[in-house]
Amino acid sequence: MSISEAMQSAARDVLASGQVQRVIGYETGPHGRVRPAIIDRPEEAERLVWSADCTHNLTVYLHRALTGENGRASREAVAPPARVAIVVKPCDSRAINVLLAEHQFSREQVFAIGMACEGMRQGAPASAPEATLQARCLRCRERVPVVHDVLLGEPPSALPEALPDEALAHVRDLPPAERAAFWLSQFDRCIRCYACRQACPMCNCPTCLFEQEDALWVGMRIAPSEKRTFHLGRALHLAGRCVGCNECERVCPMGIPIGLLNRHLAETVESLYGHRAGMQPVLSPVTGMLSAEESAP
Amino acid sequence: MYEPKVIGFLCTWCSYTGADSAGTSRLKTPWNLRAVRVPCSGRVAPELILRAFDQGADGVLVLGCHIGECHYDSGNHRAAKRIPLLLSILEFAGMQPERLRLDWVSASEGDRYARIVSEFVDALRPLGPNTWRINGAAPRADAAIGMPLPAASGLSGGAPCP
Amino acid sequence: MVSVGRQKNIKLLSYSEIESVSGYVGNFEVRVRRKPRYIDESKCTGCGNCASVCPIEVTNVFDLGLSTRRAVYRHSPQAVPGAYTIEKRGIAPCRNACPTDQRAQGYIALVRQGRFADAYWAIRREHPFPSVCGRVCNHRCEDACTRGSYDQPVNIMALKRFVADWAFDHRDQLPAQRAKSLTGTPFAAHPTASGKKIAIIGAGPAGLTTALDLVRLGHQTTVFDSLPVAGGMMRVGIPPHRMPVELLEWEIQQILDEGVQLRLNTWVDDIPALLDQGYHAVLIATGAHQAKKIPIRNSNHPDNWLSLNLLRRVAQGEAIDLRERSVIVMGGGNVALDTARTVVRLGARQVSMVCLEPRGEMPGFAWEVEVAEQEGIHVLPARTFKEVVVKGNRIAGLRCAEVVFRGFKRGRPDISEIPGTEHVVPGDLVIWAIGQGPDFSFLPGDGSINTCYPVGIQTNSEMMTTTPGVFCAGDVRRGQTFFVVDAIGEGHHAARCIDRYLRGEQGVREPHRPPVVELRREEIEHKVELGEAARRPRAVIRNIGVEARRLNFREVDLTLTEAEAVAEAERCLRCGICSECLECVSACERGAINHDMQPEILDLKVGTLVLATGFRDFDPRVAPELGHGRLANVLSAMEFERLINTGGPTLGKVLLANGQPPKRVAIVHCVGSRDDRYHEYCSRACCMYSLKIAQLAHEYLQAEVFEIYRDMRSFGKGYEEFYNRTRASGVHFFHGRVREVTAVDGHLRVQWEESFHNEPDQVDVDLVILATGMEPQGDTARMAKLFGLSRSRDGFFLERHPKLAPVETSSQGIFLAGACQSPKDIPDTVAQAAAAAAGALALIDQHTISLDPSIAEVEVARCLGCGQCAAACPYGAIELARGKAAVNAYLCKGCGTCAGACPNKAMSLIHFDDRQLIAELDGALAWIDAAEEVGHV
Amino acid sequence: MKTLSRENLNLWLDGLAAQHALIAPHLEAPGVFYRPVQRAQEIAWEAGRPVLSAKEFLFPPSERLLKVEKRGPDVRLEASPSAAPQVIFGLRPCDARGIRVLDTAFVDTPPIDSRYASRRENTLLVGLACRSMGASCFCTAVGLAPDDPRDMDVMFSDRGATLAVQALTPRGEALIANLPLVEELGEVEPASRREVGGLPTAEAWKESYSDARWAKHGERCLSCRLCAYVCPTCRCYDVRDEALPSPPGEAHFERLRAWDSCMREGYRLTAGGHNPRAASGSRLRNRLLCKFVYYPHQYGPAACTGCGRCLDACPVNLDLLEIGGALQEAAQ
Amino acid sequence: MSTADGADPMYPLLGRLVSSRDMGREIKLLGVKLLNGTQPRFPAYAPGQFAFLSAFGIGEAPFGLASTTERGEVLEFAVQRLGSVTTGLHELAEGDALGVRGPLGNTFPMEAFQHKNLLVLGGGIGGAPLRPVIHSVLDHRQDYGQLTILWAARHPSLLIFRDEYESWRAAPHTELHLTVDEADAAWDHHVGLMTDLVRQVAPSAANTVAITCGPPIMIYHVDKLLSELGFAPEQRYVTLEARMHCGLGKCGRCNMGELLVCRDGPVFSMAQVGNFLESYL
Repeated sequence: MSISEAMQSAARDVLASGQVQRVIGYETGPHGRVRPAIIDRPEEAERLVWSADCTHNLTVYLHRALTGENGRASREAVAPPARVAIVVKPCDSRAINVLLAEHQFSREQVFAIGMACEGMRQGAPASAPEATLQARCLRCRERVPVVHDVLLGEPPSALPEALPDEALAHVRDLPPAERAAFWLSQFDRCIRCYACRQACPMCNCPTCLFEQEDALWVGMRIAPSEKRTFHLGRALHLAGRCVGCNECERVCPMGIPIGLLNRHLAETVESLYGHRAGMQPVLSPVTGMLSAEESAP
Repeated sequence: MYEPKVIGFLCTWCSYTGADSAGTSRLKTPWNLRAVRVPCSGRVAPELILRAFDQGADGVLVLGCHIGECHYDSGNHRAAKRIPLLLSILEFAGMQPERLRLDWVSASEGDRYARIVSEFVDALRPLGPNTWRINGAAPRADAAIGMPLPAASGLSGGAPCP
Repeated sequence: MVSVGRQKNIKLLSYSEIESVSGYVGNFEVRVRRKPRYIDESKCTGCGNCASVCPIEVTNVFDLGLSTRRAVYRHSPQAVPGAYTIEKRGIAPCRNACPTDQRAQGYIALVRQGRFADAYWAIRREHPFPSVCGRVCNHRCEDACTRGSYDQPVNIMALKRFVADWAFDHRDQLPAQRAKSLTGTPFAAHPTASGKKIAIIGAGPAGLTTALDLVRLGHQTTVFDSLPVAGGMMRVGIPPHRMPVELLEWEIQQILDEGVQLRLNTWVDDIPALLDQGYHAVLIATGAHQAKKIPIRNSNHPDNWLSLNLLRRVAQGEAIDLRERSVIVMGGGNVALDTARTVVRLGARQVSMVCLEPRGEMPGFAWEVEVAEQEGIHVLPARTFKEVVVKGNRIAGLRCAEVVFRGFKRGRPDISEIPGTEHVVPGDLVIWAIGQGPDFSFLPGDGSINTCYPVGIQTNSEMMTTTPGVFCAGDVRRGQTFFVVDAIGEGHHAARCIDRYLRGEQGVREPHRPPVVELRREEIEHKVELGEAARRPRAVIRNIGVEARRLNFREVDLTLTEAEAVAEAERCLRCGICSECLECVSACERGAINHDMQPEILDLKVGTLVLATGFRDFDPRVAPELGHGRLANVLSAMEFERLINTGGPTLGKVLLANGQPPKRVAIVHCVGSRDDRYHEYCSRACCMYSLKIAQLAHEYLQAEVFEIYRDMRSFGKGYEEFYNRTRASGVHFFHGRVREVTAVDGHLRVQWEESFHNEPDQVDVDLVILATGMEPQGDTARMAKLFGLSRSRDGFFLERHPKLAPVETSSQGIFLAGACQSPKDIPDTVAQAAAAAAGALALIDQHTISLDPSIAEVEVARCLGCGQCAAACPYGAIELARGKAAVNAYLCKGCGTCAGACPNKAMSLIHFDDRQLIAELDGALAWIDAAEEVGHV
Repeated sequence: MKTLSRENLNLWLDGLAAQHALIAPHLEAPGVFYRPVQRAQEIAWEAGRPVLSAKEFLFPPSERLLKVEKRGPDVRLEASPSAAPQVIFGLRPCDARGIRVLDTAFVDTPPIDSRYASRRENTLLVGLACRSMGASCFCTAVGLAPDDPRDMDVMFSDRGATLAVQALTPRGEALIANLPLVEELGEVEPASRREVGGLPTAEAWKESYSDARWAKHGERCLSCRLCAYVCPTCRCYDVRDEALPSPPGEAHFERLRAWDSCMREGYRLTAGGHNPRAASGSRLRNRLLCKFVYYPHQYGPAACTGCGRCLDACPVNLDLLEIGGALQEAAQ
Repeated sequence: MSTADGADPMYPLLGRLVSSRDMGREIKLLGVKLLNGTQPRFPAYAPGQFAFLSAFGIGEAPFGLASTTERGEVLEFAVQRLGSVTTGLHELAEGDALGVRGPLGNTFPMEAFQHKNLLVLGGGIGGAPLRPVIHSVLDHRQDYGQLTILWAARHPSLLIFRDEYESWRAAPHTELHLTVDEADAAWDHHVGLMTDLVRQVAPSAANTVAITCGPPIMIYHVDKLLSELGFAPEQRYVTLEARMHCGLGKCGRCNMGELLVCRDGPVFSMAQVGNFLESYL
């Protein structure tokens, strides 16, 4: 039985047995593109697939699914599902932990179908033959989701050596002036479509701080400074929360290396506070107390 | 002669009073600092500091009570946790780290207050005005940066994502 | 203070600790732990009888160690309430270690005071056979003794023996304090008869102890024993050279005097019958009197004797002649040693002791092995017995082989024989002393009383055998010989079990064991330093010479002299402070004393709190250069105050170490204050009290007084005048910062810097008084956490605002009064206290409280309920309710940390909200030249 | 047909760049964009469809409507200056159509939007025919062609060494008036077409309003604005006053308008808190129906140019053709 | 085409606040006088139309014109403080400058209403755009039949134009009915929802036109009720509110299906609304 089939039957079972009312997984769309699938009936399970192109972080749908906020065409409220099954990769599963810590839903509401992950492919299936793993997957050492109720697939016994983060090192090594110029040129391309934010499971504020009507924090102008403020601000809000799924960077139509910001802060948080987002369901340490030794004057 | 514009977030119990005592004891402190009084250094949201730089501040100085002496038990712990992260990301984005500093001044330490502010301003002068606040479009410079940027999710040529 | 005590609206919870504080202004919940005084405040008249009989002397903290007080004490003559208090630290390790719960520290303390009779009766409380355990005990008390961790344990056994012997020697004029020895126990001198009869089989330590306890509980007890003498092993197992018979007999007689019936020479073998005869309960305490043998070749040759039989014969006075015999004693335990040493006294030509265990691992006391060798016994350890060699029909010796001994595995020795080491130990009489077990032959054949071989008779936790009403205690229960204390311990327990069996609920409860004290090394040293325990080494036991022991059973070890006993007793550290000797209980005429008092938890609901936890006097030893604690005649101001106080330890006399009154006195200012090495702040009160001291020294001691001051700070009403008067009275004032105080030929030389021009920079005096400053109480940090307060740099509690809210704290409804907020003198303290009281009353009177307007508020529409704010709030004022943050306005102190933390700025701080702060920012940065302008695409 | 040699073309373009703003496809790290260029050689010739449409040069992501200067009670308003002339070169037919579509809303339907209008009348559209259609292109389904010249002022067709040129408007004529054009025999060979089916009729779209599938699609939608911002015809905007740095004693503001999208959750949220399109499905439906039903109703033309950008851009692969196809089936 | 001042429809006319008085809790009636000078006068407007007010530095928002041209040149707007713009408008002092754009949108077909009985139902701040209707009727009393005004609000303090009730009642063939969801001590009128009041008044549909304005949910229920009472769709008019930024049919914000509230509305007959693709709810 292929992993896709295993996933399908897992989904079918939990739906049929009424354990969950909804399954969030992957399906294949037009042009062979893999995309999120949200199914409510056992017979739909056959649509589900698993491949090295399932790069989306589906946890972005969890909160909305569980509160019944999305998936309506009319204003009649629909009763939200009591429990939702979701297909998670290791990185995605860490997002679940973060969201649990932030009380976005309870563990009981989630049935995590964990996938032993061997990394996601760069680019399209069309380019399959020469397709390489995404850079983030080459850097990643985790193969088994930290959160899962079932685990599908065999975690590979031998792990390839994790690659160093060259891009990050490169930017860090630039002289400040050049770094500033580099980032400005990147931010300048931003069209403020907010796909990065919308695709991020952690960006779940009711209305983004940087898009408030009153423009208190950042204006609506498409000037580099506004865009920089948005991106840096967002990175700050993700400090200690970002699980490195890199969706923000993937969905960016303008190819802005947003992931660099998050990775940089993730490293800072880990080195300062020894915290890695999502390894356990604990809040980001950023609002916490200093440890005894830190607080020593 | 260039004079840095400095915003100082002073916690009302320690550093603000410290500034007060610096004044009452006639200590010379640079005029560059414009004080914004906050109840506690923990109140200083990183976004506020970001905002200050966007509005053209050349430097931001956050002063709170010494760790362990916070009037609010541990508010300053939070500042001590957050602000390093802000500094880190600002530096990563190309700002000189000298432009943001978090330090502790107690109500009695007028001298310390004066010293820190002078140090801070002196460190800023050689840096010149902050180029952080930009007007108009930035130079499209990424051609200049020969770094391996990830390909865009590739709208061009219809390479789909993924 | 007194008026406070009398004021009916003031509930004074003295001797109490705050355990927790929760809630908020108007609704505080304070959990108070009232430490037990062990004395009922309402009954205590403060007469002090308890203190007069209390044997425990400890340093008097109130007099700064200048005097001592008893473990039961009154804080100070003026204390309110005047009730006494017993200071306990739990029970001493010695008591805890003893199976009989013997309060060793108690009788030791009494011995220390030469109150030997009291000591005797204190011992008798738990222990009917002090003379025995004063001799043959394995004294676990000493193993546990804290002093052992310092140098050597107190020789408790010797002290017990001393008391026992002293009592025996003075038995005629011994005050009859039996009743007193029963106070604090469940027993009564003249108990009301319960009408229950109990049969006890076996007159050993277990049986007799149980019998005595039961009689004291009002039961009728009869003790049966098959032997013609009572005492069991104590009587027939311990040879006279270790345990003189007459002492034991005297102790047994006292037991019989209390009404225990004794039926000797009676072999009971039908226990069910006893129950039929109207006994309501039976106790089997027959001990373990069967010596073991192992079946080796010729082990049944008539010259194979059994140790216990020999000892029993000797104990019963039979004259046995072993001259011309050479004896091999098999075994390495205490019985073997007793046997061997007995054999020596019976004149044996040669005595060898052969045992399996190597030297050092022999079960017998090591010291006694030495003694045995001194007495000429050949100890041959680490040998296995292979056969008893018989030549003709006489035993020629014992064939042994040397072994490697690896201890016991599942009761069997784990050994391996060393090849080629076989040899014969010569001898013509073999005595087996390799252990003994109980005799079960008297048990009913139907197994209704179950034995669990090899251990003994099976009992449940209540000591009852498998037959209801039949109990079992002592060696017979354990199946092998233990120590007398264990038997007594089990005896007590059996008595309680039986009583409970007979009376059900009304029966005696098991005594509760308070926690054991563990002194830290520095505590021990401190006690020794303060002289609470003598430094001298452990008393050694003298004994009669070896030759004096030939052919007789004179006791070998000598008892301590009274002087030695007292001296040894002085080594006790009194770990538990109160030793629960219970002298006070019998001394108190109002029955106010209750040693079982438990701490009481009070949950108070109060609207406001006032902290007046005061200060701690700066410890001048921290500044060694000033010589306090190092040089004689250097006093801290407080010490001087106590001394000059007529109610003080010296009733107002101030004399030098040499007994002379001081002629020249120097008062050193700013000790610990205004000194960046110690405290930067000025303690404010010292200058003025120094002036007072100066006047006292000047007027009452007619001494010449020198004030060495940094700056005279005589602010405040009438202070400057006081200073001028003092100056005018002839007290010398020298400006200076004292560098050090040294002893120079019988004087104290005070040297200082910063002296004024043409003024001295040193003075020789014979008394130096250090004007020590104030510092925060040691537990200020804990209190701050408890009450959610902050502390200022100097460690004192932090007021809400130095100028505008000096008595309030950042926590609304909590006020500060006195030196816990900062050093201050009495008028200031009173003023602040009044202000605090007024503040508290104001709040109470309003019935409503107005909160600080600047508190956090949530814009629910923006909140995503992530809980960062709650995590950031130092006061736990934020809860998540239905996925949104909610602020408890009472707990919120308005620090705004939540607003700083909230990623979406749903949390904002009223009066410091983001809009306002940003407006400030923009204003502050508005000096950007107007030319600058934002361009556009 | 008239042709122009590549050299001359480059010379001409360099000339244009010198006089006006010249906007043309330009290669940047993440892909090709319409950008102002200084010289012909900066132009990316072989690149496919640019990441973004050219609408930003007529309808910028954000622009100032007016400037407000407050001095005490007095207020001075200042209109923004009119736009400078610009030539957009290498424009794709779909993007040209996009601009035409915007014209109908901003210019052709009164009242005229003067900001847009002033840019539009200063802009010349110089097209470059696509040789073929990209993977996700479906211009043919909306009645366009890869080489459709209709919406251009001037149209170029690349023939290798030379390019065929045709002017379609007087302004176009004027623009190429003095170009060294060469008359060549033969016709420009048409670009290779690919027929793309499945796009429902306006009626079918309208019928689909209450189709349950919208909810399903909505479940997947992330409510970002990618589709709208890459779309050549999406023209929703937001208006807001924002502070400008001002001299002491004065307060300067600008009235901004910036791109907005009906895909945004708070798009219809009123101050009273009422949001008729709180559900993602209804927003998705509104956008697509706007293209094929509402927009035509309000301004005339259908508002989809078949550029296919939204198909590629959507992070979760919401596919207009797929959705439409399904609806079409349902309609029949 | 040019961007000369005034020609740009996005370019506001400067006006001054001549009066700002409280009508209820957080509700002010703003009187605006346009600056004369280079700017053209504000064209004549008719009941139902709206205009944008600019609180400079904060933004622009649409408000129904609460005045009539006939009653003078002062433009009146009832503004309830809800968002940032309305707050900004509330904070303006008399004499302060503000911007006005309009008049915008369609109007009530007052001619068509002539000689008909009018049922005017105003809920809360929604009553503001109906005031011109009432005024025109009162000013041309003889041209219209019976005028029945049903005025509702969540709370007495939220009722608008309270000071005019007397003059309304005083007019011939005119009745005014008030209701509030929750009353206060002083309240001696009907308590309950607008629908309750309608049931109580039970207006006859004969030769009557109903004009409703208020929160969408109220419009929805009232309209249902009216149709039950026999009002044909053509007899039922509403004015709808929607978020909008231009008022010119450009910004695309205010569409309800294919219709644009700003251009095709805000006044609709239920005959039209019935054909909306998208519900106004």
